[in-house]
Amino acid sequence: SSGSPEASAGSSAAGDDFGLVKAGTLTVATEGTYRPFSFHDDGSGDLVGYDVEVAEAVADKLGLEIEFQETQWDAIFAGLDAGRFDVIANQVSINPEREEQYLFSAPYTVSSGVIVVNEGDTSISSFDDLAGKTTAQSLTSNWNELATESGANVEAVEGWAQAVALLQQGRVDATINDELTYLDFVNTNGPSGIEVAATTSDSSLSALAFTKDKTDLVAAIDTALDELRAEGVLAELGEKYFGADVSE
Amino acid sequence: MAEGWQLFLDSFWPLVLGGLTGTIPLALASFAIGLVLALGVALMRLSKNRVVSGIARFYISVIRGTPLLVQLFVIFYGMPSIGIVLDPWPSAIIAFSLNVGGYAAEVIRAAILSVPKGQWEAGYTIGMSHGTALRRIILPQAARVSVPPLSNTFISLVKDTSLASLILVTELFRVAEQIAAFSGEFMLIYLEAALIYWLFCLVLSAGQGRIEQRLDRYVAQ
Amino acid sequence: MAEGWQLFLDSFWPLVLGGLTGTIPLALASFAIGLVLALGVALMRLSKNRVVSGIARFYISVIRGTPLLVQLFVIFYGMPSIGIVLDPWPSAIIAFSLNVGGYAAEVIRAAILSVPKGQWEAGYTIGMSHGTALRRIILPQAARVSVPPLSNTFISLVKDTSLASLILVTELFRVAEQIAAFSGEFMLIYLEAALIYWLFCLVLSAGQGRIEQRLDRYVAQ
Amino acid sequence: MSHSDPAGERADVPGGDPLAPADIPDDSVLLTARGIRKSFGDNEVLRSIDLEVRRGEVVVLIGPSGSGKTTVLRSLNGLETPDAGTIDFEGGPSLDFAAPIAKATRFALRDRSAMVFQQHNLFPHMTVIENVIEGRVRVQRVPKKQAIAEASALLERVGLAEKRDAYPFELSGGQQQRVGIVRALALKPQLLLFDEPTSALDPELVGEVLQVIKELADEGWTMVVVTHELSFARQAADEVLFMDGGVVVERGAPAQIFTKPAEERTRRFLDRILRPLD
Amino acid sequence: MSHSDPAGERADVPGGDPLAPADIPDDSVLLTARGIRKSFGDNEVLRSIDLEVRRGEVVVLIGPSGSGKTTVLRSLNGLETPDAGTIDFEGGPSLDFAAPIAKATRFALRDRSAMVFQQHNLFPHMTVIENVIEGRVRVQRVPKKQAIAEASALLERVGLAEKRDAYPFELSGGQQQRVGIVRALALKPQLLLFDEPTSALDPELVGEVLQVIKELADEGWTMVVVTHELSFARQAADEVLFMDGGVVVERGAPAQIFTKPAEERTRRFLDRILRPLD
Ligand SMILES: Nc1ncnc2c1ncn2[C@@H]1O[C@H](COP(=O)(O)OP(=O)(O)OP(=O)(O)O)[C@@H](O)[C@H]1O
Ligand SMILES: Nc1ncnc2c1ncn2[C@@H]1O[C@H](COP(=O)(O)OP(=O)(O)OP(=O)(O)O)[C@@H](O)[C@H]1O
Ligand SMILES: [Mg+2]
Ligand SMILES: [Mg+2]
Repeated sequence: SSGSPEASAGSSAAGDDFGLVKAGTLTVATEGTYRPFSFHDDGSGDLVGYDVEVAEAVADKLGLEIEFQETQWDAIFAGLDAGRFDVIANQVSINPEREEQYLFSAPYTVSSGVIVVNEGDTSISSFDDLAGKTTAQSLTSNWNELATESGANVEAVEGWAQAVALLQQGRVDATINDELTYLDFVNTNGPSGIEVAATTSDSSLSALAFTKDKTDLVAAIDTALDELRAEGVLAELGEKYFGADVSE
Repeated sequence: MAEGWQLFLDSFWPLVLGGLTGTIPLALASFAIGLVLALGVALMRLSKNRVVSGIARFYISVIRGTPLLVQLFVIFYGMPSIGIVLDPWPSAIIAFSLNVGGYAAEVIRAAILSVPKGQWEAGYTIGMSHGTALRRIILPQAARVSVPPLSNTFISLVKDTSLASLILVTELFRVAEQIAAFSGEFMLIYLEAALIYWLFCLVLSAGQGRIEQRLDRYVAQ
Repeated sequence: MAEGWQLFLDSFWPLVLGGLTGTIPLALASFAIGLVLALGVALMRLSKNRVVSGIARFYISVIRGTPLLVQLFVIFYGMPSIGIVLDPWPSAIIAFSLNVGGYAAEVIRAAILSVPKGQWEAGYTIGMSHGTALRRIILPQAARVSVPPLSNTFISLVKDTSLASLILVTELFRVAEQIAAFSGEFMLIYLEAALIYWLFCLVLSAGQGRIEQRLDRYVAQ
Repeated sequence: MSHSDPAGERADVPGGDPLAPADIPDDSVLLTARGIRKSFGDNEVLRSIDLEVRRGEVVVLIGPSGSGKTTVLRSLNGLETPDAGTIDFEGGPSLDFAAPIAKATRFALRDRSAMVFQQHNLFPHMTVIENVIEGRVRVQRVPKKQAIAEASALLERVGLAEKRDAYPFELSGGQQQRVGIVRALALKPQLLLFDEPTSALDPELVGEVLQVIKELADEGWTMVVVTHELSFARQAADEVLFMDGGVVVERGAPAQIFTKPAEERTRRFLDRILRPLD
Repeated sequence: MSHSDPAGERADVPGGDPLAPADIPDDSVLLTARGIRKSFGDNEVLRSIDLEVRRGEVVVLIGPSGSGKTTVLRSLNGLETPDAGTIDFEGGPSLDFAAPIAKATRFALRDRSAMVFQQHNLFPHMTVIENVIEGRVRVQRVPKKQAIAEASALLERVGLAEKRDAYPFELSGGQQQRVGIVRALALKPQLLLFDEPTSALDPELVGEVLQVIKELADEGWTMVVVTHELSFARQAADEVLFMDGGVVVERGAPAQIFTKPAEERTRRFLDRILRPLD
């Protein structure tokens, strides 16, 4: 649904230049099970979420159709390598290891990690306190590394929901995740007997991820992101999903 | 609990739909193709030619010796590296067919061996070739023997198709994951999914009964 | 490619170790317990008492009709809600044992039925009770028949244990996931894992052969 | 303690012929069956069978397939439970099938007799000697040493001494059937039941088995034999019963039955067997 | 076109007895087998067997179990491939087992003869009529209508007309065996091979089957019969061969073999069968 003429002009060019999986279409990989970034409206409805809408806005800017491919995180990078997607929009946070293998767009989410514990658990008030404690992390998230660095022994789980379950059942001491995830959870589920014990000092940056050969595409998308930021679109989306602008 | 119940009701139809549009067609297609494959492999396995039976043996051993998950990965994410890019559904059908081919081959082989040697000879003595005897005499009898084990293979397949979500096929379990991720009630949703899988299996078993009856018309009750 | 090869080598031992400390012990323990369970269920299933056989029937149908993944989840994440909190390993062993109990029960039942009725009567006529005849005459013969199908059950179990990673048990596949997540080389690592699963299965099949030989001493070759 | 098992003792008389029956053949009535009825579904297989067997007597049952011969034997051995009628063993047990039978009573019935099947039904996973001592050791709780001694003597006597450690599949049909007989003898029952013991054998092997059975008859064993070997019946039987359609059509001494049967049905049956081609 | 199948034509002579052989019994030599040898592993089962069968002749093979009788029949029917020797059918084919046999030749051999097994080996998933026409339609490519007409006539003739649509399991052993014979006849072979066609039957059912075989003999069919029914051999055989240990020990007219066998082994074997108890 690209309205403006210059956009559609761009698209005709785009189709051939970016070496897209499917000419004229931006093929985006996302989990579809990572609320509130990428999930299905009331479970079985349309694919929505902050990352999803950001990707849609970007495609719109480039005058490209957009097509989402939903898959587990395990498969997401394999799929990107296999040339099945053009880009991953799933809160991929930038870290050195990944930068060796992949290209990143300008970050569109800036947030900090939080340690979530059961209410009234005073034994943890900082990341240092995690030493020797047990945390539940989804292996593939970058929070996993943070927990490990903090000296916690990590129980790997499928995702946030399982992590919270373990925490509430008292089988782990804490779980580290994105502040935004936590807020969304509390907003929808109401008081769940868990609270934030500490927040990371340095915040993490999430961006769209590409294979190394997609330099042109990344350049184009960075411009698009800047425009969206300037037009306040990213801020709107932030408000919509988090009640705050999270794009910087 | 009330809203849990509500969620259960709201999710039921989407899950069933995921089953009817994803799980069942995927399972049926893969099973049909897999059976043809399996028959071929079983016959190769029974061949007197060492090389031929060796190939079948190896194929079966690899299929049965490696996790289905990996087989899916190789076909969907691995083959592109040798230039073969298939869409999710074809990839899934190929992977599951190959898998069924490996498991069902052993079932069919056992069924063929279970037909008394005298039946082959009765066929030969009325002038039949090996092929004709196989087609007209042995396979019809082997079919009866292999229905129960094959229906087990099929039921396992129905559940295994949940792995297809890994390669972008949306079926019952994928839908369950989506709802679970949204609501956080993964326990409830997974149980509901299990219930629906179970219902599917009950229907299938009933089908098995029907087939056995039809094939049983020529054996003493 | 070179560093891919390096990664392959570096990962090999950790993966094998994951198999030896996770996969194999888990599979062995669950299989042993599961077999005992299965024997009981099979006998219940064969009971003339409608209720008893009905219970067995239902148990088998549920175990076989629902995804193993869900069975694991129910025991690990679900049971706490009724106050039972088990550690990962106990949960996994219980879940897999119950699962084996369902599948192996049908195998054992078929094996018992495959022993000629005359063997029961020969037992009775020398004064044996039903129980003694079962223990001394029928089961030893049923054992022989059930080795091949049971070893299939076991091989499936070995691969299914990869699901234990979902409830915090560290085994071969979990190790693979960790390495893959860290290196991003999913394809390579999963293939390597598959290779190791396959090697395990080859060893197990060899074991099956040995057992069959021992049991075959009393049948004409 | 099992040493006090009387049957056991008696057989241990040194020098006693191992083939000799535990029961003394004194012509007194051992078994009386009256009005035995049995139906499978609505197929009435036995319609009031009466049978009396004296100690040391050899009763032969003949009759067409499906006439109920096997069912009679199975009823006597407690493998089948008749719908009506009574079975009385002198010295017990005494069963009336009008009422349900207690488990203990059925076991008592089984202990009185031992059955030899058409298909030998040896235990394929046990050696010959293991087959023979199984019931003695596991059921009658006789010490293994003693059971083995007895079994060896019996095997010796039927010419299978050197096969004692062979598995059934290693034996010829005739040898298997002889082991089957020894397995029955080993239990020292009062009554031996044979169900077509030779009809699954190659013709040239029939002799060796019939010989053994005849010897047992001569030794004074009480037995009921279902067979189509009329020559055996002629030589060994004290009484022959011809069954058809679940009733005893005719009974009498072999000489009478085979030479001048009273019943037309008997005559036709004998003809079909003795002169199949005319 | 299958209509030009000569065998087919001949049998269609209106009013011709369906049991009559396609081959004219003119006493000329039909089959000559020379020096047939066969070993399974190092078990030498046939050691140079010679056999000559004339048109219309009935040859009966007798001998103890394991002597090689079945293997001889199987060799003649091409179910077993001898290690050495020759088999010549008048009018072909002619096989020398010194060299490997071409597939076509083996099929030609099979077409000349048809075998009736000890266990009838009917196809359980086909009705009686389907069993009988299967070879005729699938192999000899005779039109189904014609095959059914012929088959019905044959079934009629052996008294199984009303069983044409029954499945094998619904028949008695004797009926099954008769269908087995009809299935062989339907192919209009030149030679019929019977391997103990009655030894799996209840004794009172033996007669009905032997009757049919005897009729075929009288009609002039050429046949080789393995049997232990000496009464049949006596009445129907032109020549009797006694086999033991893979060789033909003795051959001759039934009268001679049964009354004054030249060989000790023959005598002992006959005794065991005729007088099992002494
Ligand atoms: N367990 C059973 N269930 C149903 N019917 C049975 C059963 N056992 C025997 N019959 C039927 O009872 C009838 C008599 O069987 P039985 O075996 O006693 O006859 P028989 O005289 O021993 O025949 P044969 O000479 O063939 O052994 C047959 O019609 C048989 O089909
Ligand atoms: N396929 C085979 N493999 C190995 N040995 C065989 C095979 N077929 C037959 N034999 C052996 O060949 C010998 C002769 O067998 P065959 O069946 O011809 O004897 P037979 O005279 O028909 O005996 P019976 O009267 O028991 O049928 C036997 O010792 C048998 O064990
Ligand atoms: Mg009987
Ligand atoms: Mg034979």
